[in-house]
Amino acid sequence: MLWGIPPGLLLILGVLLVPLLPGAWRKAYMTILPLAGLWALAGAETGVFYTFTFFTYEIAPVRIDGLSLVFGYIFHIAAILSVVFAWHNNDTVEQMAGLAYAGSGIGAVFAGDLITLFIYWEAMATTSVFLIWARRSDSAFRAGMRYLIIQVGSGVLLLSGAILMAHQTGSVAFDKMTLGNLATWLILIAFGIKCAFPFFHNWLPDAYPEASVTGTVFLSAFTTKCAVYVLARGFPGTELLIYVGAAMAAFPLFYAAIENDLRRVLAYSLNNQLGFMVVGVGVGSALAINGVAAHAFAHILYKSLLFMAMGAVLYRVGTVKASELGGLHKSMPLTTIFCIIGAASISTPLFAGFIAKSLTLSAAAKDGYPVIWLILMFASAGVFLVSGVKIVYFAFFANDGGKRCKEAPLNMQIAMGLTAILCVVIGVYSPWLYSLLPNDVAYEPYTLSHVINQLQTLIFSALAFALLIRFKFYPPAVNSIYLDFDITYRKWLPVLYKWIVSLVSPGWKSMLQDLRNGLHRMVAYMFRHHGPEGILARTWPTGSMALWVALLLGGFLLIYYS
Amino acid sequence: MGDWEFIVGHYNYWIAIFLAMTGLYIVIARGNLIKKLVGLNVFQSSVFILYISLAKVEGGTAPILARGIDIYSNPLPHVLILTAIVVGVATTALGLALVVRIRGEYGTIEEDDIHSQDESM
Amino acid sequence: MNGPKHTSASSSSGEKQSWLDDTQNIDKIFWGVIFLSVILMLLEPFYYKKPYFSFEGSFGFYGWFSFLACAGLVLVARSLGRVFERGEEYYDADRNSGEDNR
Amino acid sequence: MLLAHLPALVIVIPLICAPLCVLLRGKDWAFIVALLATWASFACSVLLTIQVMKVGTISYAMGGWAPPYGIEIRLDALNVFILLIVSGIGSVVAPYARNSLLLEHIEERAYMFYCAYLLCLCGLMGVAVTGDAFNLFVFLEISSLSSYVLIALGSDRRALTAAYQYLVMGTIGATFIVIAVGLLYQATGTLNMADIANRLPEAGYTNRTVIAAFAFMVIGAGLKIAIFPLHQWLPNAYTYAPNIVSAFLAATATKVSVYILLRFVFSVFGVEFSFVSLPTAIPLLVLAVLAMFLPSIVACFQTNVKRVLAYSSVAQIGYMVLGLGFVSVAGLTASILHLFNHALMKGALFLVLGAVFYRIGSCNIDRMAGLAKQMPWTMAAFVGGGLSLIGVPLTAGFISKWYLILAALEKGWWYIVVLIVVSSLIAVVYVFRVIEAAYFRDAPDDLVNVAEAPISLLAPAWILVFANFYFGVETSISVGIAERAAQSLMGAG
Repeated sequence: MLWGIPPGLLLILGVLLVPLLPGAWRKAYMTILPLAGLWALAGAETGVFYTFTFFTYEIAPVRIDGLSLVFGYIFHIAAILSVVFAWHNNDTVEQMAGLAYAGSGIGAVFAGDLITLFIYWEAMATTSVFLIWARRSDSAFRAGMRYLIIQVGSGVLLLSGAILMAHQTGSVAFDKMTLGNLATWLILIAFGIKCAFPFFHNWLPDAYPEASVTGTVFLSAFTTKCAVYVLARGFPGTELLIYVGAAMAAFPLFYAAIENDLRRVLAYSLNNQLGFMVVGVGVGSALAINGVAAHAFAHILYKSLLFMAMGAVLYRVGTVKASELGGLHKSMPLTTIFCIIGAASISTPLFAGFIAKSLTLSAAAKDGYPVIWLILMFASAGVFLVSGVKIVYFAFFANDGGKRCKEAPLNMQIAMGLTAILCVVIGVYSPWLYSLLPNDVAYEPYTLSHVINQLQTLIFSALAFALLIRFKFYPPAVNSIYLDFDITYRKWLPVLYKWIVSLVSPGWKSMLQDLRNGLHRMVAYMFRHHGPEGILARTWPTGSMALWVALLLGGFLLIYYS
Repeated sequence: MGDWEFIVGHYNYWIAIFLAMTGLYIVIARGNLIKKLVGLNVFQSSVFILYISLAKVEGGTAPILARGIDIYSNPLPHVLILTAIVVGVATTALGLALVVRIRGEYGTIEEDDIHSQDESM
Repeated sequence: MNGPKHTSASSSSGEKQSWLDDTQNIDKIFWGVIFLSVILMLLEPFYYKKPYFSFEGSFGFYGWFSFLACAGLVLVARSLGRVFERGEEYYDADRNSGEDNR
Repeated sequence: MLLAHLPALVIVIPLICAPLCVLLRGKDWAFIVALLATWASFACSVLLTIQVMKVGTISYAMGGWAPPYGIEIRLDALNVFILLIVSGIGSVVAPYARNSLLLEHIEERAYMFYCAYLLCLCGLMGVAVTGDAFNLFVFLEISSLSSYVLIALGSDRRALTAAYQYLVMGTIGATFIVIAVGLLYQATGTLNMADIANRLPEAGYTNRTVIAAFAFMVIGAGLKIAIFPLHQWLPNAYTYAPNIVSAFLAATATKVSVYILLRFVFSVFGVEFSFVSLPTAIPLLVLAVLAMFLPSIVACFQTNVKRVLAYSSVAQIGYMVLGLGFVSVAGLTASILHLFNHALMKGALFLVLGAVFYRIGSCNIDRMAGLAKQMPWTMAAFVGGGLSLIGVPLTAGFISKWYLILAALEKGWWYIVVLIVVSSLIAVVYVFRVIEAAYFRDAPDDLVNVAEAPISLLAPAWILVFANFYFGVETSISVGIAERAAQSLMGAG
């Protein structure tokens, strides 16, 4: 803890100074802040700090243990890399939103109880939406709005679950939960929304491609991985998650294969990778949880690398539509290399992805889930084809779209370079990452059989891709969108709503009209009696006043004597 | 004490009640401001009679401290009524002053005319 | 480090002809990939695969499984695509094509 | 030595200074004398309050005559509280007179005004302090007569008819009270209120004279209080009177009459007789509820803001009588508390209207449109007073409404609570009408450059507004005294 400030809050409060600093100072300050956070985190010892009681509930804003430390480190690293990537961009809103978003993500990871978690959860939602709105286009605004509704909706579910749990168990501590009652179901659904479970996943492919160039890099790291962390913390070993994870790993690939907007392809492949982590959480064994942490660590790196590459293309060329790109390797050679490293490190040996994902795969295999393991194999082959090869091929090598542009700006190259180096280093020297993992389980990724199996998988999926391209079976990238589950709430629901309104409104209007008339009549009636000319307000002749006195006296006497 | 004695025995109270009712009636019924004041006076005089009749002691003379006078009617109500009379006079004087001013302003002292003038204004 | 496309280290930016431009080099890469896959299949009997599951032990399982997986994935995706494809303005023009850049 | 005669001094000071003002003739001298007189009497009443709070009931024989025969001044928690209100308002309103009279054409006879003002103050304080029934009638007549004069000084010619009507009704009311006192004297043979209370049981509570006396007293006091059906004289009187007079009378005159009713009904006749053997509670409650609603609705339709406030006074009196009708310590506390709080509210509001009248020459709501921009301080004071009238928390109004509701709940009459709340909502309507006009409409064209009211008018208004908020927050004094008074009334009954 730097000067006693909890890790997440350090960034969030630090953001307040950002607008005050001019140009270069601001960029330096924004980079040093997460660095300081990382350095403070490195020294921190595990335990629960700053606990206080809020009404009768024990609040533990900072809890540091093996699992949260790993996520804490990677979140800080991701924050640093994203800030470096965004050096060229001096839109204050985006800078502040980005850092605050990273801060709230880190805060959520270290939250020890559901209430602190809820606060950071909401903070993440509200700060991240500005990264989408920073694009300042109408569709970005609308996508951001849908994104916000879904994220805040997840926050509300989390809160209601927390309240129910506090009511039932009397404590809001955030630890392993079982799916028995409504409270934990609500909390699971809340985590599921942010972890892009099937049917809740649409905000991911809908909002991420709409965010700004640098915004998506921030977005890709925190929300989803924080959701994975809370799932790993709250629901390890829940059988249901294995099947949900498997589904998540499979279906996005189909969309990614035919999708035109390359950042949307990456978003779908992000969803697919989350599937791996969710399966890991579902299996729940020590090895699996290690796998989840390692995979999250590696995935943040190579996914943000890919998003950076696509961001650079979008920044230079102005579009990431596969149908309009191609042949950029000539004008952006460095970005091409980084993109290839990013694609490779999805699961190629000697890169980060390989050593991380193999943990999950072998955990699944060890615990005897053949079908799940097959789906995961299908998914890992597919994801290499779709987000690895397709992105690189269509963006940089396909038929020349005739677009020429300068190389990505220097800060982008630095950021991508650093991320690439990290991917390679972690891939090559795996014990470093394994030392960071929560449970210490001995696992050797680089066995001969494992390497060859992995190479076979990759080379044959590349073969499939080459044959499909050669014989023109690969669907041409065409400028259209493909319907997803979100058609329900973006098309059918509005139509239904309009239909209901058209039915109800005539009745409603007439009812309102009657009400208004009734009111007017009443006021008019009141006015006739109480208005200036009314009997009650007119200046009475003295005689009638005296009459009233006599009447009242008579009345009282009658009552008293009766 | 039979009904007849009851009525004859308390004839002064009956007079007081009669005066009070006529006074009130005049105030209620008459529109002329001065007549109302006269009615008010009649009403107050009924109070005076009520108090005085309280003070009467059988066979008592006027309450004067002098030798030879040992039975005298109760002096207290008399004194109270002195004050009440002063109050009555003051009220009537003020009322009449007001009527003079109203006559000056409105040109009439009939309450209905005054009322209509105010309404029309 | 392999992948179907192998870029030349010395490609220069600007209009100069890059090594990849002539189709002859692309064929070389294509056949390189096929050659690599054949070698890997041949290596199969020389190492013990420690399979967890029975089907994992079959000959060259990882190779043909991933080939079929990818090919199937793309073909199914293509047919599904035709069913779910809609014009850009489907959600009443609220999804632009990501034109403007930051 | 002087402190021993403090109870008498409180009345004597204004009584002596009144003729003094007339002799001095000069406008400034008369003002100074009047000011000093009111402040002196306020100081005396504060000292008396402290004494009573320490010692309990003080009894002072006027002229050395022992109580049952001589006139006695008895001061217990209730008297001293009323004394405090009357002299407090009197002292705050007095400096106001200096400026507001200049305009209202009575400037050359200002000394007459100060004399009547002091007499009225002396009469009201006399009623509050005296322990003798007939003496109470005399002081009541003194205050009434001087208030008729004060009202008749109004600039509008309708002030004369209003004063005349108030005279007639006031005299009828006072005569009813004197009849009641006479009948009580007949039944008990004494005029000292405490003595009457002791002797009434022998006279027998089923004695017709006592019942008749009670009826006359209730109606007489009711007429002076202006309880609902008998309130017709009040609106014209307060509307057409000069602003300082309406401010002073609205805050004190009706309060003293409520004191008379409280004193007679609870101390003299006793709770057991007044409310148990005779069914007085129900009619009083009915009249109170009517008073809370009908005048408020009328107030919503008035165009002259002073008339709005006059009708609102009738409604607020309904609250006091409501508290009285509960016949419980909590009810009485609420009623007595409302005496105090209402005096603050109405005093402040009428003073504000005085300032408005001083600048734009009318209190018509349309003429007051857009006034907030030109007279921000004045209208802010109006908003302060208005909030207290509505009973917004942190104001004195809220406290009295709060205790009223507590009393109603204690009796279990939750529908009364609903009625209280609804009538306060009506109060919101007529207060907001004025605020809306002043703040949200733009000024009529001929009233564009209106200067802010002078300090001498604003200071008293703002003092009362601050008092409203002070007693809305710091309630120990007001509730403390009201509680003791209520206990003493209920206990003594």
